Amino acid sequence: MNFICNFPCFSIVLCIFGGIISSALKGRAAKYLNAFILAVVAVMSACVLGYTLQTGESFTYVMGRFPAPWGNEIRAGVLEGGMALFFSLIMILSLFAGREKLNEEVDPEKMNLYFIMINLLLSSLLALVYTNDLFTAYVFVEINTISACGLIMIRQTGRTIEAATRYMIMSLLGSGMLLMGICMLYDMTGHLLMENIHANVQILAESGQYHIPLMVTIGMICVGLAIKSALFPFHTWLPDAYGYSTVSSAAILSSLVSKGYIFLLLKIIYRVVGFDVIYGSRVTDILFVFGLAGMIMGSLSAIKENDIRRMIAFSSVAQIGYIYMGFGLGTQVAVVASVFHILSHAATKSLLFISASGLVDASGGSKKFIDLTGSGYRNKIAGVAFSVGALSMVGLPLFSGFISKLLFAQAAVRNSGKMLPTLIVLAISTILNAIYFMKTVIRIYTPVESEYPVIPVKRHKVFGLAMVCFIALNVFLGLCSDLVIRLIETGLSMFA
Amino acid sequence: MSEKKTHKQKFSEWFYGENDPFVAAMPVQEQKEHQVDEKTLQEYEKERAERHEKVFDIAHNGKIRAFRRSYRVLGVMMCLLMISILLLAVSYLPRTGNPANPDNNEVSRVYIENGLQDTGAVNVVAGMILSYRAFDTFGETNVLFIATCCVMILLMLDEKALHTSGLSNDRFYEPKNDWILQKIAKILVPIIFVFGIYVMLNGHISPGGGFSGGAILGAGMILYVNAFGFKKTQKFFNETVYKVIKVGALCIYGVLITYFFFMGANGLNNHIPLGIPGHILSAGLILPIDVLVGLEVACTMYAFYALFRRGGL
Amino acid sequence: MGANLLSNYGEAVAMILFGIGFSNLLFQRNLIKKIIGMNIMDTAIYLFLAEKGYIAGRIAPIIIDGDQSVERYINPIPSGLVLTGIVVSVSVTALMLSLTIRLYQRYHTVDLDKISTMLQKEGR
Amino acid sequence: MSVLLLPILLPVLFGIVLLICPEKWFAKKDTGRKKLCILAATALVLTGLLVVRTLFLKDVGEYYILFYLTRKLPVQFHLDGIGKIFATVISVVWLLAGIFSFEYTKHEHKEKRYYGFYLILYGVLNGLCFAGNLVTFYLFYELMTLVSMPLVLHEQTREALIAGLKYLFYSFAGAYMVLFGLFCLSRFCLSNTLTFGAGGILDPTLVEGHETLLLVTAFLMILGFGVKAGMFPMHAWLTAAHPIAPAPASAVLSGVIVKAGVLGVIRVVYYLFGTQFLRGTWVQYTWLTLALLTVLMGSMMAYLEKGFKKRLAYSTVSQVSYILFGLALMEPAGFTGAVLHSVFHAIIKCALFLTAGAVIYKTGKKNVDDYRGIGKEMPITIWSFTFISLALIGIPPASGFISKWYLAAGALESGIRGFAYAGPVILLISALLTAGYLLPITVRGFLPGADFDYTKLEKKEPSALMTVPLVILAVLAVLLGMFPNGLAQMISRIAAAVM
Repeated sequence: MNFICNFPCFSIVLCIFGGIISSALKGRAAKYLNAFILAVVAVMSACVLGYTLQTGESFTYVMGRFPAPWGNEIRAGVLEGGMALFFSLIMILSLFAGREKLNEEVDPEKMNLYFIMINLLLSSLLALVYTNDLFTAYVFVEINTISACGLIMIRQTGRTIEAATRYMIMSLLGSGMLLMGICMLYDMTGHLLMENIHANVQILAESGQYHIPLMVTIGMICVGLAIKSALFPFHTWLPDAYGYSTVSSAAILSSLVSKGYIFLLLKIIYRVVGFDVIYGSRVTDILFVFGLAGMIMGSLSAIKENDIRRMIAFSSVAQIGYIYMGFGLGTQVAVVASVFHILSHAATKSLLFISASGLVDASGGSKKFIDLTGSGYRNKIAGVAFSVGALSMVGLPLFSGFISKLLFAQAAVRNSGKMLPTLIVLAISTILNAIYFMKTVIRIYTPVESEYPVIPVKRHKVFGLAMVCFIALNVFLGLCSDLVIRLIETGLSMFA
Repeated sequence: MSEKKTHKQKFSEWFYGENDPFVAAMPVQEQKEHQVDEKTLQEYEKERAERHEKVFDIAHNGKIRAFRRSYRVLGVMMCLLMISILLLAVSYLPRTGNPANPDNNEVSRVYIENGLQDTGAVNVVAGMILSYRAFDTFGETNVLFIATCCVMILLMLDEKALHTSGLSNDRFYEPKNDWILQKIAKILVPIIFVFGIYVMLNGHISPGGGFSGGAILGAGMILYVNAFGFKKTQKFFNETVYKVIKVGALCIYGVLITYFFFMGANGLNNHIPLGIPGHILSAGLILPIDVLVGLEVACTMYAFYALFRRGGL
Repeated sequence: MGANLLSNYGEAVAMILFGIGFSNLLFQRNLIKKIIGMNIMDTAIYLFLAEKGYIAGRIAPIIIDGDQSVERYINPIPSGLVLTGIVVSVSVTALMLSLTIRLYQRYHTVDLDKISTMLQKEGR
Repeated sequence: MSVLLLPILLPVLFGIVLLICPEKWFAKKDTGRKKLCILAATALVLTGLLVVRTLFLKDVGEYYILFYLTRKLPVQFHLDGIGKIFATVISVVWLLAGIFSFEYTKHEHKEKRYYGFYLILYGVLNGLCFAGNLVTFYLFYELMTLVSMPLVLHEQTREALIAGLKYLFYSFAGAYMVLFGLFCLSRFCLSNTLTFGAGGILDPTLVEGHETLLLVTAFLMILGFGVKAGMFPMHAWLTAAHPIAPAPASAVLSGVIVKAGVLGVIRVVYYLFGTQFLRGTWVQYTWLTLALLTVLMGSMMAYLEKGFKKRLAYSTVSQVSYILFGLALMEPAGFTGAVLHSVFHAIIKCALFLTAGAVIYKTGKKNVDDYRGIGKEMPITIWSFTFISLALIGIPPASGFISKWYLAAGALESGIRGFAYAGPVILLISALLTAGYLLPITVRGFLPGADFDYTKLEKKEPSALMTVPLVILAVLAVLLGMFPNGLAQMISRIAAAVM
C-alpha cells in the first residue's frame, strides 16, 4: 500500500494535534504553528489528489486493525482530495488576509484559543470530506459546529454572542435530526459504514420493506443538514454571525463551514442512500423549493440592507439557495453544477468579505454605505478586488459566477419539469444580484472629498497578496472551468 | 405594575421567564464594554423599562398578544405534526428485542465472539469504542476539549481582573466555611476519588471506563471546592497543572491512537501485548487510553464548574 | 399505521420526547428552557438507541466466565453510540449555558426576543 | 486568427497602458497633453488600418476558437459581411470623434482616464463585430456596458451619477433578458455551441412542441437588445445618459453604441432564429408596433425638447427605431434599408453631436433658442450641420433618402396587413418632424432676423482639429447618398444569404 494513502489520516490527526498543542502556546507561536499545519495539509491533500488521479480509483484506509464493517474507515477519491486541497487553500488565504484585523479584534490572551478553533475546524472539515462512516461524520459535525461557534464569538460584542447563540440553536436542531436519522438508518440496515448501508438500502428499496421509515429517515437527514447549512428559512443567525465576527472568521464560515455540511449531504446522497432512491423519494423537491425561495428572499433582504458586511451575508443565503436548487433538480449535471458552485462561491464570497473589510478600514471603520462612498480610491487593491467579486457574482463572463449560472441553466433545460421555474428564478435573482452589487461598486467608486486617509497598498502587503491570489483563483475558475468540471465528474463517478 | 399581581400575570411571568431573581447580584463580573459607557447602559435600562411598559405588557398590547398566541399554537401544531410523523415511522420499524432484527447482524456477532481475542477487553462495549471504533472516540474526546476551549473564550477572566474585582472571594453568596459540609467532604472526597480511579482502571473488565471514571473524579473535585474554596484547591490544582494534565493526556492519547492507526492500516503488527483477559494489566491500548480519557474528562468537568463559578481555574 | 407500534412502545415514547424537545428548542423564547428542550431531545435519542440495542432475555455485553456465544448478550453497538452521544451533549450543554450567562450579564434577561430588540436599539 | 484578434487586443492594450501609467507623465501643461494625444491617435490609426484590412479579406468560412468557456461553449470569432460593415463604420466614427476630442478635452479633467476607456471601448466594439457565437457576443456586450460607464460618468456630477446608474440598470436588465434566451436556446440548436449561422440554426426536430417557449425567448432577446437600441418601453436611459457625457463621447455613444443593440438584434433574428421561424408571429407584430411607436414618440419628444444635446438624443431614439422597423419587416429590402440606415445614422448622428460639442465648447450655449446668429459666428460648423441635417431628414441626394426609400419599399413589399401602409406614413410624418426640429437651428443661425444687432458678433470658429472631422463627416454623409450602389449591393447580398 502506497505511503500516500496514509496522508488523509495524517492530515486529520495533524490538525487535531495542532489544536491540542496550541492550547499550551502563546498567541504568536500558535499562529506560526497553524500556518505550518495549513501548509502541510495543503501539500498532503495535493499529493492525495495527484495519487488518485494517477491511479484513477479511490482508496479506503482502515483506521485501526479491523476491516470494513467492524472498524472505522476513511476514503479518498479525486473529489475528496480536491475539496481538501481547496478548503485548506481558502483557509490559508483568508487567515493571511485577515491577520491584521485579527490582532486588533481578538484580545491577545485568547489568540491561541482562536487558532485551536481554526485547527480543529480544519480537522473536522477534512474528516467530513474523507470519512466513510456515518457516525464518525456525526461526531465531526459536532466538532465543526462548536468550533464555528467559537470563531463567531471570538470577537466578543453583544451581536456576535447573540449570533453565536442563534447559530448554536439552529445547529443543535440540525444535529438532533441528523443523529436521529442516523440511528433509524442503523436500525433498518444494521450498519454504520457507508458502503454497507448503501447495499442494504438498495435491497430495502427493491423489496419495499420499511418504506415509510426510510422516507422519514431521508427527510430527517436532508432537512437536518439543510438547517445546519443555513438554507433559506433557517438563515436567521447568518447575517449577524457573518456581519459582526472578525473578518477571517466571516470568510471561513461563509466559504467553508456551510460547504462542509453540504459536502456531507452530497456524500449521503451518493454513497449512503443512493442517487436513485433519494430522488425516487420526492424529498429533494423540498430542498428545491426552499432553494428557489432562498435565491429570491436572500437577494431581496440584501437589497434592503444598509450595511455592506450584512449585505454580503444575505447574498450568501441566496448562493446557498443556488446550491440546494442544484441538488433539487436531481440530475447528474445539476449536481456537478452545484459542486462547481460550491467552489466558485467559496472563492468569491471570501474575496468579497475580505475586500469589504479593507474598504471598511479605509472608511474609518464604518460599514454604512454612506461612509463607504469613494473608498475604492482610498484602498485601491480592496476596491479592485471587491469589483471583481461583485462582477463574478453578477455573472459576467470570464469570472467563476457566470460559469456556475450557465451550468445551472444547462442542467435546468435538461429537466423539463422544473425548467421554467428554475430559469425564471435564476434570471430574477441574477438581476437582483446586479442591482445591489452594482450599486455598491458604483458607490465605492464615486469620488468625494472624504476626511478618511488613503491607505497605500504598501502598508498591507500580505492583504494585497492575498487579494491578488483570490482574484487569480476566481479568474482561473472562470476560464479553466472545463478542467475543474472534468475533475468533479471523475470524482462523482468514483463516488458511485 | 407595582400593585398586587394577579395569578395570570404571575403565571405569564413565570412562563416567559420574565421575573429576574437577582438583577444586580450576578456572581460573575460584568463585561468590559458594558462597564465603559455608563450613559448607554442607563439608556438600555430606560428603554428596557419603557419596553416593559409598552411592548411586553401583554395586557394592553393586542398585537403582541395575538402574535404570541399564534406563535404558541404554531409551536404546538408543529410539535404534534412531527411527533405523528415519527410515530408513523416507528410503527413500521422492526420489533424491539427481536433477535432477528437487521441490526443484530454479523457486525455485533463478531464484536461479541471475537472481541475478547481481538481487543483483550472483557467489557465488549469498551473494546468496541476504544479499539474497533477508536476514531469516533478520539473525535469525541476532542469535542470535550474544544467545548472547554469555547467556554474559556466566553468566561475566562485573567487573574489580575479576578483579584482586583474582589471576586477572588468566590463564596460571597454562601455560608462561610460550612462546618457540616467540610466534615462530610473530608470523609467523602477520598472515597469518591478512590472509586473514580477504580472505575477508570477497570474500564475494560467491568462496566465503566474513562468517561464515567473521569466524571466521578470531577464530581469529587467539585465537592472539594465547594467545601474548602478555590484558595485551598489551587494549592494542588491550578491553571498550569490543569494545562499540563490536559495537554499531556491528549497528546499521549493522540500519539497512541496514531500509532494504532498507522500500524493497523499498513498491516504491521503492533507490539503491544494484549495480556490475559480479565487482569487489570491487559487489553493492550485500552487501559492507558482509559486512564488518559479519565484524566481529560475530570479536568473538563472541574474546568466547567470553575469557569461558571468564578471565570477562572 | 404499522403493526409494531405497541411492541415498540419504548421507541414511541422516545419519539414523543424527541418531538417535545425539538419544538421546545425551536419555539421557546427563554434560553434556559431552550437548553432543557435540547437535553430532552438528546435523551430521547439515547432512549431510542437503548431500546434498539435491547434483545429480550439477554444480558449486558460483558463477557461472563468466558462464554462468548451471541445468544447470551445484547447488541453492544448502540451502547457505544449512546456513550458518544452523552459526551457530545454534555459539552454542547456547557457551551450553551456559558453563552446564556454572557447574554444574561449583558442584557439582564434570558429572553432571546428581548435581547434581539435591545440589539436593534443598540445599533452597532 | 491574428487578423481578427489584433484589432481587438491592440486598442485594449493601449488603453490599459494609458490607465496604468502614472498621472504625472502627462502632468506637464502642453507636452503632456501632446504625448497623450499622440499615443491615442497612433492607437486609433493603427487599429483603423487593421480593421480596414479586414475589408479586403473574403469572408472566412471557418470559426477561430480562442478557448472553451465550458466544455460546450467556445469563445470564437469569425468575419462576415455584417461584421465588416459595422467594424468599418465604427472605426471611421471613432477616429474622427477621437480627433475632435483632442481639442475638446483640453479643458476637461482626467483626460488620461477618458482616452484609456475610449480606446478599450473601441477594442471591445471590434470584438462585438467579430464575435462568432452568442456567448462571445454576450461577453463583449457586457464588457461594452461596463467600459462605457466611465464615459457617461466622466463629469462626475450628481446628474451624471444618476444617469450612469440608470444606464447601468437598464443595460443589465436587457443583458439578462438576453442571458435568459442564451440559457433556453442552447438546447434547441443544431450545434449547441450557439454559433451564428446565416438563416438561423434552430433544429426543427428539437423545436417541435416548444414553439411558444422559443417565441417568448425570441421576444425577450429582441427586447433585451432593444434596450441598447432605445426601443420604446426601455428608452428612458438613453436621453438621460447620452447628453450628460462629453460631446465626443456622446457622439460615439449615440452613433455607435446603440448600433451594438442593432447588431445584436440582427444576430438573434437573422443568424439564430431565422426569419421563417418568426415571420408572421405575434413577436413580429409586437416588434413592429413598438418600433413604429418609438419612431413617432422619439421625433415628437425631439421636436418639443429645447436642450440641443437632449434633442439629438431623442432623435437617436426615433432614428434607431427606423432601423428596428426595417429589421422587423424581415424583407430583403427592409433589411438592406435598415443596415444602410444604421451606417448613415452612425455617421450623421456622430456629426450632429460633434457640432453640438463644438457650439457648446465655443459659446457655452446649451439651449436651442440661444442659437440666433450663430451661423455668422461659426459658418463652417453650421454649414456642415446643415448638410448633415438634410441628410438625416432624407432629402435627395443626401444619404438618408436612400435608406428611407429602401425601408418604405420593404414595408410595401412585406404586405403585412396594416403595417404595409402605416409604416411609410409614419416614416414620412417623422421625417417632417425631423425637419421641424433640425432646420430651425440653421435658419435662425443664419437669419437671426431684423432686430438682431450684428455688432457684438465675433469669430468663434473652432480650430481645425474640430472642423476637419465635421467637414469630413458631412462630405461622407452626402457622398454615400450619391453613390450608394456598392454598399447597397454588398448588403443585399447579405440579405439574400440570410433570407
